Amino acid sequence: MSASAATPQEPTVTQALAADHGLKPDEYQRILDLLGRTPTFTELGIFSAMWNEHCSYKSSKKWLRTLPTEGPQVICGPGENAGVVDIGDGQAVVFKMESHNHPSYIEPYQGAATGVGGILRDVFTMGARPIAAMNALSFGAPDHPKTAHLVRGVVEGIGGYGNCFGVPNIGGEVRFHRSYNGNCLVNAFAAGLAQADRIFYSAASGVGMPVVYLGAKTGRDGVGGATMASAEFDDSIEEKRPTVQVGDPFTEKRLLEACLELMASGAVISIQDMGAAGLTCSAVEMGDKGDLGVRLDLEKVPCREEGMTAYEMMLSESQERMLMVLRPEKEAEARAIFEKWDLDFAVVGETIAEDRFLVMLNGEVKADLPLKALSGEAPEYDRPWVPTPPAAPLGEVPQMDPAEALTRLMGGPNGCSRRWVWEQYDHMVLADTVVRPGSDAGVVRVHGTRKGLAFAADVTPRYCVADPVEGGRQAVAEAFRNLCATGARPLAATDNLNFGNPEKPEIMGQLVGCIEGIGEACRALDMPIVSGNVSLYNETDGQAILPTPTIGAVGLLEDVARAIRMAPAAGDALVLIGE
Amino acid sequence: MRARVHITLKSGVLDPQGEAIRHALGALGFDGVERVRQGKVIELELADADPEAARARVREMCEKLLANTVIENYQIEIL
Amino acid sequence: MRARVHITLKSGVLDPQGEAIRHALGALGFDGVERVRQGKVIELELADADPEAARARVREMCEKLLANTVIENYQIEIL
Amino acid sequence: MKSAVIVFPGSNCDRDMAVALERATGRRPAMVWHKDAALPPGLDLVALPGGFSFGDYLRCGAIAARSPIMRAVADFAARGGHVLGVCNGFQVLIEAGLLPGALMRNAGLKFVCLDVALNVVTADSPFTRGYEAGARIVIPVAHHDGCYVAPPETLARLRDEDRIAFAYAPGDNPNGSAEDIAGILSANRRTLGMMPHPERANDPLLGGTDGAALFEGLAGALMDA
Ligand SMILES: Nc1ncnc2c1ncn2[C@@H]1O[C@H](COP(=O)(O)OP(=O)(O)O)[C@@H](O)[C@H]1O
Repeated sequence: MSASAATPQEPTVTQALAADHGLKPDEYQRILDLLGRTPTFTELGIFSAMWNEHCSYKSSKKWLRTLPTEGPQVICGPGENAGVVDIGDGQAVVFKMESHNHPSYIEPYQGAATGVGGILRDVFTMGARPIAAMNALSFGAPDHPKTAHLVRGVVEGIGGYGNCFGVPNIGGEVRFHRSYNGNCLVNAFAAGLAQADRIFYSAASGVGMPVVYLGAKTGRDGVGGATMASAEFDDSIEEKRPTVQVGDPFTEKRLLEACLELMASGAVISIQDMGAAGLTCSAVEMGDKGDLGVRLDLEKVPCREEGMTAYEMMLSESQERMLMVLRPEKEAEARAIFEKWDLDFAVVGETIAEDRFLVMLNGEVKADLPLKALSGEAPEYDRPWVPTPPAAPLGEVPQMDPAEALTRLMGGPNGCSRRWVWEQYDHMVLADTVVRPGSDAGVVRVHGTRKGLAFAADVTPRYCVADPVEGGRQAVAEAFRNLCATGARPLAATDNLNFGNPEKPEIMGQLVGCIEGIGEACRALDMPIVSGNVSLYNETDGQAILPTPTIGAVGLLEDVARAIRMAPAAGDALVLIGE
Repeated sequence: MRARVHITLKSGVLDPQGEAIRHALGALGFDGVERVRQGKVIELELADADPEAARARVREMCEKLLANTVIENYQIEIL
Repeated sequence: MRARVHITLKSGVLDPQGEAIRHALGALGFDGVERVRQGKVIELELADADPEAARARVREMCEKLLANTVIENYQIEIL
Repeated sequence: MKSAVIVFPGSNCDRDMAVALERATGRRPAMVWHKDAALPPGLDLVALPGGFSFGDYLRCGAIAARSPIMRAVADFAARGGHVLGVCNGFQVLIEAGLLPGALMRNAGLKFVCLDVALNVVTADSPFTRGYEAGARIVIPVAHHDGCYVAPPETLARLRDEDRIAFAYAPGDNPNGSAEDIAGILSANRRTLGMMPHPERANDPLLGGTDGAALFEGLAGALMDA
């Protein structure tokens, strides 16, 4: 029943080792109390993955619960891989936004590319074919020595992945501010189209069902990366470098096609993509949601490298992988689909009745944990926070010739055209792009129908830093307006909350304030939040980024032929609406 | 003076290109190809006269531009 | 057995990547870089035992897939 | 007219191409998997779609060009069948030796997705008969490796034999192609490869219809045949 002693080459688990895994002393104590023994090395790795900020949302959960997430249009709100919203005629749009900030700062091309890959997987894991993507980017000052390199790498990485995968990237944001000098933000959004009654969820069901590994092979990529994504940067950043992963959009494209075929075949009971700490988080989530245990036999995991340990396999962040619970009678059919697409397909375990996460390698127990406790008992904090004091009134506003002021604004890094960015993205693939980047929101036609979907991503961090509540409201309102401006009826939104270190009460105050403002505006506008992502510890040497709660919003046009573009004709009247 | 820089992915870093090539070779009937890795060569024509100074400069070029040292190794030959 | 294939653009074929590197090196203050050409290296791990047979096979791989002989030259090393 | 679209792993404009062909011909094209060794019988046209076949690893189109189905496509072309390759499809045709020259990394080294102006250089082909020679049309491009290069003798032959189908309008060359070449024909004029995407300019809603004449002209030519 108990896990075997650590094998000789495995380090002994101590509080110091736990600290290296990002677990605070009280969190480690919690593990000891829960198990009644010292965890094995693999178990420590599993806890560190499950209990870090990235997976457990331990600092933000309390506040996220206050967001409005329901509405008659909502089929599935937060908690799954992506949100699902009804668009009529039995169809649904599935979408989410997610950050890949730290990896993109370390290796901009691959960091941004794998961010796009991750968000696309979130969408097609639910049975949706991706139809649109956006990206919201925040970089340091234009003259900072790293900025040009980051901008070039991030934009190429987003393009490199999305263009190859074949999803139109139809909008986003780019901003420059010195607070991002040491910590850029890369927020990637993806949306897909599914049949409303054919959505796939992560909850496993049935005992003794095969757990199947799909996609690319496992390597030592990013071992420790999920921990990195929640750690503040400091000068030791160079040492963390080898944890970068390389994306393979070609494999992802095949994985998409294979998964959609598989889902159509009726073989899938539940499915989950492997993101950060892939095998760990995906297996635990499927078991937890389905009130089942999971047993994994790691020697069956397709590996790219030799001699991988259980610890490494459980924490690997190799991309383009999925975990699925399969209807056993469909195994041959399912395997044939994956073979057709030259992808790995391996039964690596099964669901079990007890509340247990049992990880074996060559018959040896590597981890034996209560499964529900891994997510259910994860720490949750009510971190101290202070409200942001009202901003000091602006000083003397310099007087300037309006025409000159306008030229300055339009020529500045934050006001100039973003054509250089979006021309590197295929924004027309799938031949349904009705409103291209450069307008208020991008619009794609729902293939084969007259309907259209509009997408916008917005936030104004300088408002958020001055007044988080107002800034939160404004981000929602702007996204809402950008949808309306194309003629769309806003449906729902996703949020990507990027903040500094939540252990500082003033940063926590920004988070609390922005969430309050977002919640208020979403309620007032009937635009629920159906998915989202939180990225904290965006700081370098104690300097936090501007609070940046990006809002990605989705709207519906009943007749896409009536979509409005920003292309007035000569002689059109100019009308100002609003206050 | 000429210098040649070989840039290869660090071991353990995924090489999707190499994998695709291996697969394609297999499909063309070349069997027994166990592993393929793809890298870059960059050949530089330099004004330097002293090979050691050239090597030092090329090393600096690699660190600053030619190689992505996060995921790549490099190797310099002075010809 | 390992083989290494160097694939380079034929002389006379424009190499925009090499040109861009040369330019970027200049901008970084590395002067005297007169020419830069970028090529590929493909490293193969082969089951073959006989080096001459391996070389012949790799040559065939180059002709059939690895190099585009319209614009590229290749060179094989058996290691 | 009976057509087929070849699907490689990594193709991503296969559906777009099928939609355009169906719109012009009223018949849904057959979708043919790259591992198949034979084409469906009775075809008039084979289309190779855009995308990133095999990830565009090694060289764009190189691995796809060696797929089992490409032998059948080459036979089909040799027997006088019509073949259209767009973007990645053009790269595949070149790598398969069905069209001369090579397509290299864009001169600007970046992926470019934008509308470009083209000149229809010749109307003398089943693909371009729907246009007037010399017409100026606008069609989007979206590629990273579209810089057409060929030895001078090849370029001269293409010119002399009137095989340049489309050229980027002066000043609108997005990739540095020799002689602004955007699309070329085979010697028998029945194979066309082009970097711009006519299937993306085939519907007023999507911002242009200048690609429609290509599909309609083709349908007309093959219907008459
Ligand atoms: N990273 C990006 N990727 C794609 N499109 C972008 C990106 N950044 C900005 N855009 C597009 O450029 C246009 C102008 O952006 P922005 O100034 O942020 O507009 P707005 O203030 O109307 O939201 C919008 O159409 C937007 O979608």
